This record gives sequence, C-alpha cells and structure tokens, in this order.
Amino acid sequence: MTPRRQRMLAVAIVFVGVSIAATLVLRALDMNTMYFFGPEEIVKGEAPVDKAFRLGGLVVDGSFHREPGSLEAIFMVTDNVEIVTVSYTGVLPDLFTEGQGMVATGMLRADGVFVADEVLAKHDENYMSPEVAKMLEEKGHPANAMDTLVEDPT
Amino acid sequence: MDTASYRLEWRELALWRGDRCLQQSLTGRLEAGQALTVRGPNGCGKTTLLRTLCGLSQPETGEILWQGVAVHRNRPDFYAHLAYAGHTNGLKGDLSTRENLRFAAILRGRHTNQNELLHGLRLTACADLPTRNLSAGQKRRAALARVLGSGAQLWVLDEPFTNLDAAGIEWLGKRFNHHLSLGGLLMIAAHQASQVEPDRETILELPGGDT
Amino acid sequence: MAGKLKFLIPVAVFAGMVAIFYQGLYKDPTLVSSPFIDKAAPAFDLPTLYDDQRRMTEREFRGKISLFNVWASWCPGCAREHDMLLTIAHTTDVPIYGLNWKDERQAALKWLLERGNPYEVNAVDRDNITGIDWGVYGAPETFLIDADGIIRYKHIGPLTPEIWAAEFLPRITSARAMLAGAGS
Amino acid sequence: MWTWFHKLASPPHFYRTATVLEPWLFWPALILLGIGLYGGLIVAPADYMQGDGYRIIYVHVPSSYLSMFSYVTMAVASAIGLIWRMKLAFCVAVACAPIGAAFTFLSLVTGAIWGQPMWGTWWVWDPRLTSQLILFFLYLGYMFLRQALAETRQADRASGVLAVVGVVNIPIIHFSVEWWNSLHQPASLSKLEAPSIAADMLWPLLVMILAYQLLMLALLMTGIRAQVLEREKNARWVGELIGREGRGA
Amino acid sequence: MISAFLLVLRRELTVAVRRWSDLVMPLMFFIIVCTLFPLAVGQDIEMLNNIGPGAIWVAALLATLLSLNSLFRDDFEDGTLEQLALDKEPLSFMLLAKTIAHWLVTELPLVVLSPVLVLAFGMPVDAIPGLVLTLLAGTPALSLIGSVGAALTAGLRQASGLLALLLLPLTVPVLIFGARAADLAASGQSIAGPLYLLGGISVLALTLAPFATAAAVRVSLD
Amino acid sequence: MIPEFGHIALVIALCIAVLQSVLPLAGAQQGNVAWIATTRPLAHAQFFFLVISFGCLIVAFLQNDFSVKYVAMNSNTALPTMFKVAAVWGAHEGSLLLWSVTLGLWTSAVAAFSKTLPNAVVARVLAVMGMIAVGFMLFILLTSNPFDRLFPAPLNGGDLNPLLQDPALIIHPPMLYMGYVGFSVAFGFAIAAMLAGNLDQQWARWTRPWTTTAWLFLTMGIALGSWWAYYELGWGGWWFWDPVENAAFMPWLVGTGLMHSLAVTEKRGLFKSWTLLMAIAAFSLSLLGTFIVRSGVLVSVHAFASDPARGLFILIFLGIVIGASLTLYAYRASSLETRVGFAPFSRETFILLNSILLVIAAGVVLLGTLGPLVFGAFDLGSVSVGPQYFELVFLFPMLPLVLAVGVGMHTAWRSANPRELFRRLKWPALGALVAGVLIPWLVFGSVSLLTAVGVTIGLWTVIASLIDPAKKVVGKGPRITRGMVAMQLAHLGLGLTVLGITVTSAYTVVTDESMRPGDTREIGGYTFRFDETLPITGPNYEGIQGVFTVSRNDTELTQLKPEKRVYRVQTNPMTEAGIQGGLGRDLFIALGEQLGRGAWSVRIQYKPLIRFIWLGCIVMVIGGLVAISDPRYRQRVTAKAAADGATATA
Repeated sequence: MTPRRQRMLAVAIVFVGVSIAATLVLRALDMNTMYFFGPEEIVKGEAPVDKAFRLGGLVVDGSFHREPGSLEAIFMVTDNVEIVTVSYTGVLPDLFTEGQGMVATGMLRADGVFVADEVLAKHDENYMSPEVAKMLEEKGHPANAMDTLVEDPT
Repeated sequence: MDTASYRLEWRELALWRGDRCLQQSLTGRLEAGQALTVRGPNGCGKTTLLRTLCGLSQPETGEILWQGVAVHRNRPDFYAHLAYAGHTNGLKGDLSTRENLRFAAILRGRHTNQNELLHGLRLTACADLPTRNLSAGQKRRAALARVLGSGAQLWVLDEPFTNLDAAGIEWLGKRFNHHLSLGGLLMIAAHQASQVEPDRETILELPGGDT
Repeated sequence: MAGKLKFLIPVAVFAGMVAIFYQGLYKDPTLVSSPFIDKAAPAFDLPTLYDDQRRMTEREFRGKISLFNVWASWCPGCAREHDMLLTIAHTTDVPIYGLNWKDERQAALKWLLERGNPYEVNAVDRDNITGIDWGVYGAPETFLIDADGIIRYKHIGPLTPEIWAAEFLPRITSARAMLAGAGS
Repeated sequence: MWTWFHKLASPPHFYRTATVLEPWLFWPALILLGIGLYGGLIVAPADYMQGDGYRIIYVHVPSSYLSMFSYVTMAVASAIGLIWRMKLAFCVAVACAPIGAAFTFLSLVTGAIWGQPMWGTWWVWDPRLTSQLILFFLYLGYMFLRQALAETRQADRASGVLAVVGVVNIPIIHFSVEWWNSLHQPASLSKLEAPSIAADMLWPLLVMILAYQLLMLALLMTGIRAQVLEREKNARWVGELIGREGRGA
Repeated sequence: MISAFLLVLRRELTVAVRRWSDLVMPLMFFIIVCTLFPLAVGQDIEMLNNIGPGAIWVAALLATLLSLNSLFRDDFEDGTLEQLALDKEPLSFMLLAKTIAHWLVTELPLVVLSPVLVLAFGMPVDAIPGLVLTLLAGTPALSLIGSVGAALTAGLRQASGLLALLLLPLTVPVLIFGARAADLAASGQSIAGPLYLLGGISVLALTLAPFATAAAVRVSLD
Repeated sequence: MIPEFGHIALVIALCIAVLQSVLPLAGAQQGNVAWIATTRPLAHAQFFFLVISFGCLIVAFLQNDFSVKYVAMNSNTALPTMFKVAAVWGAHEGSLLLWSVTLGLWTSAVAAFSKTLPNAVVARVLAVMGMIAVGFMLFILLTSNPFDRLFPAPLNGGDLNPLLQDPALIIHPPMLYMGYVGFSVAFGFAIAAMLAGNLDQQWARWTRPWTTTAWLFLTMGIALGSWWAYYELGWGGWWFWDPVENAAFMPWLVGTGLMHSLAVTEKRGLFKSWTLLMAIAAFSLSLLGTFIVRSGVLVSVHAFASDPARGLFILIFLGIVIGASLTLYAYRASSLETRVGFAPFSRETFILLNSILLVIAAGVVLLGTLGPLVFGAFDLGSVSVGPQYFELVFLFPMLPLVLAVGVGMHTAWRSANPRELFRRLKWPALGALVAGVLIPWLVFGSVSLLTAVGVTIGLWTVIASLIDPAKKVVGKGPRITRGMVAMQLAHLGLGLTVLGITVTSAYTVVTDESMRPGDTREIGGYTFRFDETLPITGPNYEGIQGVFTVSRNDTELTQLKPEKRVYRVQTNPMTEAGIQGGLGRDLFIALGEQLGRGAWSVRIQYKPLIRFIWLGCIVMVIGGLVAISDPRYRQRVTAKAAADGATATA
C-alpha cells in the first residue's frame, strides 16, 4: 500500500470512528445521563423511587414556608409545567430565594414529596444591578431566564 | 531481484543525545553491493547513527533519502527493504526461536526456509526452546537469523559479532559477502574486522568525544 | 441468600490456600526444577573467582560430563557437603564447576583456602543474576550437565554419599555410555 | 512571509523579539489590571441577586478562560513541534504549562470560593467543575512527565503527545454546561448576541480579560526566553549575550 | 495490513498464555478489593448497593493500571517494540492489536468475573446484564487510553506513579459514567444513556488512541 | 540433667494446656461453676511450667552444654553472654518455645487482669488460648524439640548467625512475638463470643485494650526490625519487602484495622461481623507469620518438603485453627449484625473505609508474599514480584488511607456536617498542600510527583493531629480526653513516618566510591575524609575498621568507623556500617571490599529525615500506651453500662 493510500485510509478511519462516536454521544445526550430530573418528569413518573437523584427547577413564588421553631423547610419547585413539593431540613444557601433556580439532591417519597438531603442555589448567567432588575420587573420581564434551568421540553 | 537502483543517502546529519552533540554534519551514501562499516570510540554515536538512518531516532537536522526520496515521506517502502538488528535482539523470550523467526517472516510476507538458516547458525538444537533460556550467543544468532532471512535489501546491524565465536564470525562474513554480491546493502557498527571483501567495503571512522 | 453466602468467602479462600500448601508439601523438590531438566544450560557470562578479568560462560560445560555446584560461604549446607565435593574431585574425573552465589569475594576465597578447593573454576554471581536464570532456590544446589551442555539432573540441598550413589552415578554412567555410543 | 516565519522561529531572533515585546505586554497588562479592578470592585454596581459576591467573576472568568486558552496554545504548539520538528514550538508549549496550571488552579479556587455563597457548596461533581479539575491534572501530568524524562528532546515530544491527546478535554469543558443540565451557569459572554450581563458590569470584565490575556502573554515571553536560554546555553549567541550583559554589569 | 494485525494479536495472546501467571496479580487485586467491601459492610444491603458499582469500577481501573505498567515495558526491553516500529505495516495498527490483546487477557476476565461480584454486593440478579454491558462498553476505553500512557512511560524505570497521574484525568470520565450506568442497572433503570456515552468514548478512543500510542512509542524509542 | 528437666516441664505444661482447653469451656457451656473455677489456676500453672522449661534452655546455653543439639548448632563458647541469651530464640526450635512462653504470658495476664469480666467469658477465652497452646507445644515436642541431645557432644558449637548478633535482635523477636501472640487474646475473645452466641458492645470494650497492647508491641517489633536492618545489613536500606518483614507487617495492618473497627463496635455497636473477621484474620496472619519467619517453611519450597512431618503438622494446625474459626464465623456472622444507622459522612464511614483499605493492603502484601510460593509449588513458572510490585500495589490503598486519616479524626460520630468540617480544615489542608510542594522544592531543590504527594499527606496528617491540641493551648479548644490524645499521638506518629519515608526515598544520595586513606569525597554538602584503617578484634570476630572524618564547611563534625568483620566460627564477613545519626539526616558509610593497593570500595550515603520513620513509630507506640492507660478499661462493668450495652444490641 502506498503511503498516500495509507494516509487516506487513516483519514477515513478517523472520520468514520469520530462520526460513530459523535452519534453515540449525541444519542446519549438525548437521554438523561445525569440523574437530573425536572418536576414534569417526576410527575410523569419517569424519576425513580427510593433512589437518590437530583431535582432542578425554580422555587415557586410564595411557596416557601418553615414551621416555627423547626428547621424543616417546605417549598415548591416548578419547571413552569408541573410543580413538586420539596421538604428539606437544614440550613439553606444564602442565595436561595423564591423565584430563583435551585438544585436539590434527595429521594422521592411515595406520596410524591421530594425529600432533599442537600439544596443548592442555582444562579443564571444574568448579572445586573438591583435597579435594573427592578425596572425590568416593572416592565413585566422576569429577571431570571427560565431557559437556563428547564430542559427543553422537545 | 532488481537491485541496480537501491541506494541510501544521508545529508548534513547532526546527531544529538540529550544535550550533547555527537556528530555535527555527516553526509554519505551507500550503493547497492556496498558495505559501510562504522567505527569509532565509545559514545561517538555509532548506534545513534544507525538508529537515525533506520528512522528510530530523529536527527536534529539533515535528511535521509532512500532511492532519492526522503525516508519519512515513504516509510512503508523504506521499511519493506530494511532489516535491522540493534543492541536488543528483538526476540520474545517466551517464544521459541522458530516461533520468533516465523513471526518476523510472516510479518514481512515471506516464507523462507528456516531450517537452512538455523542450521547455518547452529541453532537447530535449541530452535524449539523459549529464547529466554538461550545463551547470549544463541540469542544473538537468532536475531541475526531474523535479518538474514528477511529478504531485505538493506541490512543494518549494530555490533553483529559480539557473543559469536570465531566460526560464527567467519560464517557470518560469508553471508555478508553473499548478500553484497546479490546487490544488497550492508551497514554495520563494529569493533572487529567486518569480514567483508575489501573492495566492497567503505569504512566510516567517526570522531569521538566532544565535537 | 447471597448475603449470607458471602461470609463463606473467607473459609473458601482459606481452604484454597490449604489445598495449595498441601500440594506443595508432597512435591518432590527435584520436580520443582523440572523446567530446566533436559534443557540446555541457561547462558551466563560471569567473572571467575580467582581472576575477575577472566570470564566463565556455559560453554565451559561442553564436551564432558560435569557438575555445577551453587555455593556460598555463608551457607551452612555448603559446609556440610564440602567434604563430599572434595571426595568427588579427588576420586572421580567428573569436573566440578562452582557458582559462588550471592557471596563476598574475599569470604569465598578464604573459604576455599581453609577447606580446600574442589572446583575447576568458580563463576561469581554476586547479584543472583545467573542464579535466577538457573532457577536457584537456595544454596547448595548441584546440577549434572552432560557433554552437550544439557542439564540432566538437579539436586537441591547438600550432596551426600547416598545421593551421589543413588542419583548421580547412574546418570553419569548412562550419559557416558551415550557419549561413547555417539562417538563410535 | 515564510522567510519572516523562519526568521522568527530561529531561537536567537525570537529571543530578541520576545525581549522587546515583553515590557510592551507587561506594563499594559498591569495598567489594565488596575483599571479593571477599579471598574469591577468600585464602579460596577452590586448584582440584584448576589450583591457584592458576584465580583469574584472579575478573577474567575478571565482565569477560567485563560486556563483553556493556555492549554490550546500548548497543544497547538506541541502539535506544530511534533509535525514540523520546530524547537521553538516546544519552548512555547513548555512555557505554557506552568502558566496554564496556575490559571486553572486560580479558576478552581475562585470557583470554590464563589460557589460557597452562590450555590451553597464549594464543590459539586458536575461536569464543568470535574472537567476543569481534569484540566488541572493534565497540566500536572504534562509537567511531571517532562520532569521524569531526562532528555529534553524526548521530553518535548512525549509531553507533546500528551498535550495533544488531552485536548479532547477542552470542548468537553466548554460545552459541558450546555450538554448537561448542571449546577454551573452557562457562560455569560459566549453568546454572539447580546451578553446577558449589564453593560456597567461588562466593561470591567472585558478589561480584566484583556489584562489577563496580556499578562499571560508577558509571562509566556519570559517563560520562552528562559527555555530558549536553557536549551541554547552552549550556543555562541548565548555566550555573547551573557558576556555582553556581564560586561554591562 | 489485516494479516499483520492478526499476526500480532496471535503472538500477544500466545505470549500471554505462556506467561499467564503475570495476569493473575491484577485479577487477584480486583477480587480482593471487590470481596472485602461486602464483608466489611455486612448486612447493610442498601449501603452495599450504593457503593457496589463505584467500588467495582474503581477496582477495575486500579487493576488495569497495575497491568498497564508492563504493557510495553517488556517489548521495549527485549527490542520487539523497535522491530514493530520498523515494519512496513502501520505501527498504529499493530499496537492496536497489542492493546486488544491486553483487553482480552486482563479486562475480559474482570468482566467475566463481575456477575459474581454483583451477587456479593447484594445487588439484584437482574442487574447482572446491565453491569456486564457497562463493563464491556467501558473497559476498552480503559485499555486504549491506558496504552497511550503506557507507551509514553515505556522507557522509564519508576513510572508507576507517573502513569497513574497521566491516566487518571483521562480515564475519570469513563469511571464516572461507568459507575453511574452500573448504579442505574442496579436500581433496575434504563442504562441506555450512559451506555451510549461509554460506547462513544470507547469508539473515540478506538479511533484516536492507536495513533497517539504509535506516536508515543516512536518517542519512547528515540 | 537440666535439659531433661526443661523437657519434662514442657510436657507438664502441655498436659495443663490440654486441661485448660477442655475444662473451662465445658464448664462455661454447661454452667458448671466448679469447672469454670479451674480456669485461672490452670492458666497460671501452664505459664509457670513454660517459664521453667524456657529457663532450662537458657541455662543450657549459658553453660555451653553442647550435648544439646540446639545449643551446639547455635552457640559457641566465645559468644558474649548477651548473645548467648539471644541465641535461645535465634533459630527455629527455640523461637517456637519463646512463642509458647509468650502465649503463656498472655494467658496468665488475661487470667490476672480479668477480674472485672464474667467468669464464663474468661473461661471461654482462656480455653481457646489453651487450645492454641496445645497445638504449639505438640508441634515443639513432636517435630522440633530444642532439648534433643547430640551424641557425641562437640567441643564447641556452631555459633549464632552473625547477622543476628546485634543488640536490637535480642529484643526484636520477643517484641514481635508479644505482638503476634497478643492477637491471640482478641482471637480468643472473638471465638468465645461466637461460641456463646453473644457479641455486644461489652465484648468490644474488653477486647480493645488487649488488642492495643498487642498492636503496640508489634509496632515496636517491626520498627526495631527495620532499624536492625538499617544498622546491620550494611547498606542503608530499611525495608525490603521480604517475606520475613511482610510476615510481621500483615498482622500489623489487619491489627491496626481491628483496633479502629473495635472502637466503632464499642461505641456504636456497628460492624460486628467485620470486627470479628479482622480479629480472626489478625491472629491467622500472625500464625502464618510465625511459620514463615522462623521455620522457614514457607520461604522456600525445599525447606517445606525436606521435612514433610513439620510441614504437615503446621498445615493441619493452621487448618484446624483458622479453618474452624472461619467456619464458625460463617455460621454466626450473619446473625450478628445490628441495624444501627449511620450517615454516609461520619466517623463510622471513615473507620470502615480505613479498615477496608488496611485489609486490602494486607491482602496485596499476602498476595505478593505467597504468590511466588504458590506458583513455585504448582510449577507454573515464575511471577515477577519484587519491591516494584509492592511499592505500586501498596500505594493504591495507602494513599487514600493516609489522606483520609486527617479528615476522619475530625469527623463526628453518627453524622458529621461536611460544611462545618470544611470550614475547620480548609486552612490546614491548604497549608499542607502548599508546604508539601514548596518545602521539598526549597529544601532539596527538586520535587517529583510522589514526593509532593507524600510530603503533603504526611504534613497533612501531622497538622490534622495537632489542630485540637494547638487550639487547646491557645485556650479555645474542646475538652481533650485521654482517648483523643492517644489517637492524636498515633496519627501524628503515622504522619511523621510517612514524611520520613517520602523524603528518605526521594532525596537519599548514595555513591559507591573507590577510596584510599587520605582521599576525600563530597556528598550532600558534607566532606568525607578517609583517614586510615585499623585492625580490630572482638570477642568472637576479627576485622578491619575504617576511620573517616566528616566535616562540613571546614568544621569537623564527627568520625565514622565502619567495620568489616569476620566471625571466627562461621567465617562470614559482615559489614558494620558507620552511621552518624541526626534528626535531620543520617550520614552512613559502609566498607565494601578491598580493591588492592590500599584502596577500598566505600559506600557513602546521605539520608535526610530517615530517623522520622522510627521516630514516628515511637510516637505511635506512645499513643498506644496512652490508650491502654485509660482508666475506663479498668472499671468494673457497672450495671448501667451493662444495661446500655443490652439496649444497644437489642
């Protein structure tokens, strides 16, 4: 085999291999490889029971409440499609607020309540000064961008 | 075989080992039917020169041409004509001599008669033993058998005579001359006399030490 | 069920170990060396004891039936068999070659000076390089090598007159007969 | 064009060029750093959500970017060195490694410091963070492999192969946030359309990135010069150079 | 080219069979690590279930590291590697054959052994096919990536620590996805996602690693 | 006459041991109080007769009674008295007797210091130990009797192996045996608990101090052994991974795991079956170690086969002791677990991880030690198991282990808060990391991967051990109990040892030089001048002493006097190295051979921080001493504690 043909073969092999690999990876990305579920999937029953996974979504405005004298916090999380109730006992991160994103690790109870061991605040990539945020809000644009948190339903 | 055209050339080679420059600029050529014996004190770069010409080491500068084409542009063609035996024997200790040789032969796409070679190198008795159990001389001879049976035009041998007895050296010399008479090329690094007919032989004396 | 079975793992592992040890227990020690019996003597190239410029290789064994004895001055078993070696050296024509194994040169020389030297030549293998090739387990060991440089027998432990008579002499006789037969 | 390229690739010439360039990179970098810090820490307003905590992006973002930039530079230089056997390319690659490792470390540490108030944890095994950590180990591997190989030429090529192999990690780091839904927020600047950061917060960030970039290049020049000197220590021009400086002093 | 590939593969397997005792150590290491966890944790099946997949994968990775050390070392020392480099057939192909042989003799036994471990870790029997599949999909990547590292360090004497450092960052993704897939399998869920990913990594490694290995071998020989 | 006396005493001890292994056990199982009451007297009587027997052997050595074969083979009139005593345990037979005496000592000690324990428990434990004693004494009497006579008696004896003629060796085997045999107590407790079918937290509390005591003897024994190797073998190595060292190291690893696991079982009632298994494993490995070390049975195949009677006996003995206990374990273990929960991030988890890693480490060492033997026995060819194998494989479990130690000791029981932990440990950890990279670099000028890792985790362990004491000194620390001090000391010792090992391995400078008197060499910043050679004569050897002057910056520091000895009887040449030790570094000179014309081959070494290896061991031992001095263990079991134990198991 001439070196030229050898090189062509090598290029062809690399091309085919990388294509196959890319196809496989893309298929994998279509599926949920991260143990990360949104409220919609949970409600649909796609998430496992009795198995730790991560739940992501936005904290529903006005849903947060804490029993007086107790560390247990109850709040709801939404992906603008469905809503899941989360229960968490412990200290919440500073940036955890209603209307913001969060990621919780825990298990789904049989009654559909997600019992979290850990709650992390998730921030979006938008930065602006409080004044601007306020102004935007008044104009009716929510300051936080949903799309960063919620998986594309398609 | 069609032998007329084979030739190996090297131009302006600079050889380095680590931070040490072994040779500044070597230029030379080897034509069909010729032998080149490389000599020089220890550490002058004999082995490095051989390995560089085979493409195992890269020269700092300069180029190597096989039939006028740069070697690294046409490795398969060059290697199809090359057989090399370096300091290591290139034998798997767990395989027998016969198996080692068969592997080398099939890889080159040849089916030579091993028995004649083994007999000539006095390896018949131990041909089926794992080479691990052979003596240093026997291992050396087995490595030589690989080169001699390769059918390659260019033989590059680093210290082929070590661990051989007088009879072995003489026998090897005959094979060298036979190879050259068929138009083969031979390059060796050696301390001893190369056993090659003087009119076919060129001697390259490398200057030693710090250049 | 699997949960309980796993507690049997240690017993099983241990039972395996016992079985292996038991195997080893009734193994004839000479069988251990079987990979080398009837094979060509492994090659070596070592300096000799009296003159470290001189080299000894396995080619020394060619052309005659010889013994190759692994010894060291620190080894009590070697002291026990030394007289037997001297007897062999004086009363038979079987040459004894020595492999001075993992030893100090000075000590070895002193040893031979004090006890007498039964060896033709001694190769010095201070770092157990040749010893590994030859499968030496410990000193003393004695190899019987025939005229073609093939190992015919290996004895582990001190040589005694009984072992010499029972194991070595018959083999030497038959090897001689073959050599003579081939020669005629 | 090619003569210029070849000329630049000759060690003495490059050494001189780098010597000239270095202050022109270093001082602007310092000045920009000052401006950027002033802009970021004092001029820019607090974030509507994170308050002042977000200001760490002025360190975090540039160092994350440069950790990748340095790696790509290193890999490209290594590839050039391997293919065209150019010594100078290896000098560049070798000089990149410690700089890149330092930026990666900085990025990891600032990320952790930032993550604590922002997410409520200093570390999660999410793809972005994990792959950044892997990048750090790749740098370490590169440097330790070099150290283990005594011969410079062999070390150049071996570590070059490693650098090229490791480059698969770069797209993973870059796209991990988009591929996997994870804790790390997407890049604020990568989108071609309007950046999702307010303008008065943006400009100090851009200034900082530029400052870091210049600083990295300045450090790179220093590194390359050291490499060139080390490798050419027996060459005549180095001897002349040292002699001249020696006389000057 | 194909025949050269098969020839090298056959020779590697022959040598491996004749030196099979060298293969036992990594395997034993794997077994030791994997059986001690169930014994130590005792009856806490839930905890065992949780650590099982991770433990099996880490053990597999470490066993691989153990065996990789000698992947090219012997060939480097006896000169057969340099003979391969001087052959007219592409070096990358022949090294791929070596790597595949390595997978067959060191990784495959681990895969074959893994069903027993599933039971020792108290995972459900249904998890066996899943775990075996993930190991089958992921271990080739370990061998292939490992071959690059082994080739880079072939000429070094004390290379084991360095080899680990070089390989860990490159193999960590395999480890993560492998353990995750095994975990999913243990809890009876679909493992298709991570399996595709592992397969993708393995195919990518299969495509690119041989070239890198060949380049690294040439560097080591220089 | 005296040897016969010793022989008879040994037989009597055997008879008592038989009684001791039957009566108390039967009594405990059937509730016969009278039989149980025989336990303690029998134990003391057995020890008494063993001591007499051993004393007789010592007397035989001191009197140069060469009509006793064992004395003839291992002693010599010229041998200094000190070494005559040491020679008693210098070879197979005597060392087995020492083993039995040590077992008797432990048995007697358990009998004496167990007043607080229920009598039935003591009866079972001592019965199990009695069974082991029976096995050992039978082995001695049937196959390796040290009192066998030799006829005719030689005029002079063979001499003790000169390698063994070192003060460290007088004390080394007894230490090691104290450790090995001490694990028999934990083993006895474990078997007794399984026989009784009752394994509660009390059990762990009783077992702990005994285990710790055995462990600290073993630690000392190993450290001394390594020290001895460093001093006596003459070339400055301190660990060789040879079967003899591994034999002591494996029980140590498992014993360390056992100590930790026992703590969890005591405090939380967890990991019972695992603790049991480790108690069995620690002692089993001790038994294995004994046979590897002294009988040579497992070292080389032909020693095994040359005396199949011995080998078979050992095998049957091991089979019965280990096999039976493991079978009992398999039968009982599954019923022992209690379901007490613990969080994934808690001290329990760390200790579990620690013990698993330690057992893995012991497992790979066992694999490497027995592997070659197994392959040899089956004729399967050779396996390449050298120091390289051990160093690589050993690192896998050890790196995470040492890394986890620092975190683990600051983790709370039951459930810890990782965030809180991070807050407390981030600066120490960062400091260790920075120092781990910078210190080697600044002090020694280069840093490699493993050095950086080793120094970092060593420092990290040291720092982590010192956090609480340091806070205490400043006045805001928590209350530090005796148990905590013990733990901190032991871990501090571990950190120091790791530091020592790393730095020594990385930065030792070794050169072999050919030197003549008057020559000087410069190594590691020190100048070595070879002054002269002097002939020397010792009690049973002759030799040559080299005199070297060491100076630094033109200041004379010391003189080193390495020796080359030849022992008269065994005629072995021996190298006695000249060592100048210091906390920071050792200077080490060994004389090689004469090269002619007055020149000698000389090996000069500069070994930084090597003393830290043994210093660390000493600190560990002190930690162990503090732990067993805890008065808690000597308190009578109160009704309340017993009730607590009962509720925890329920």
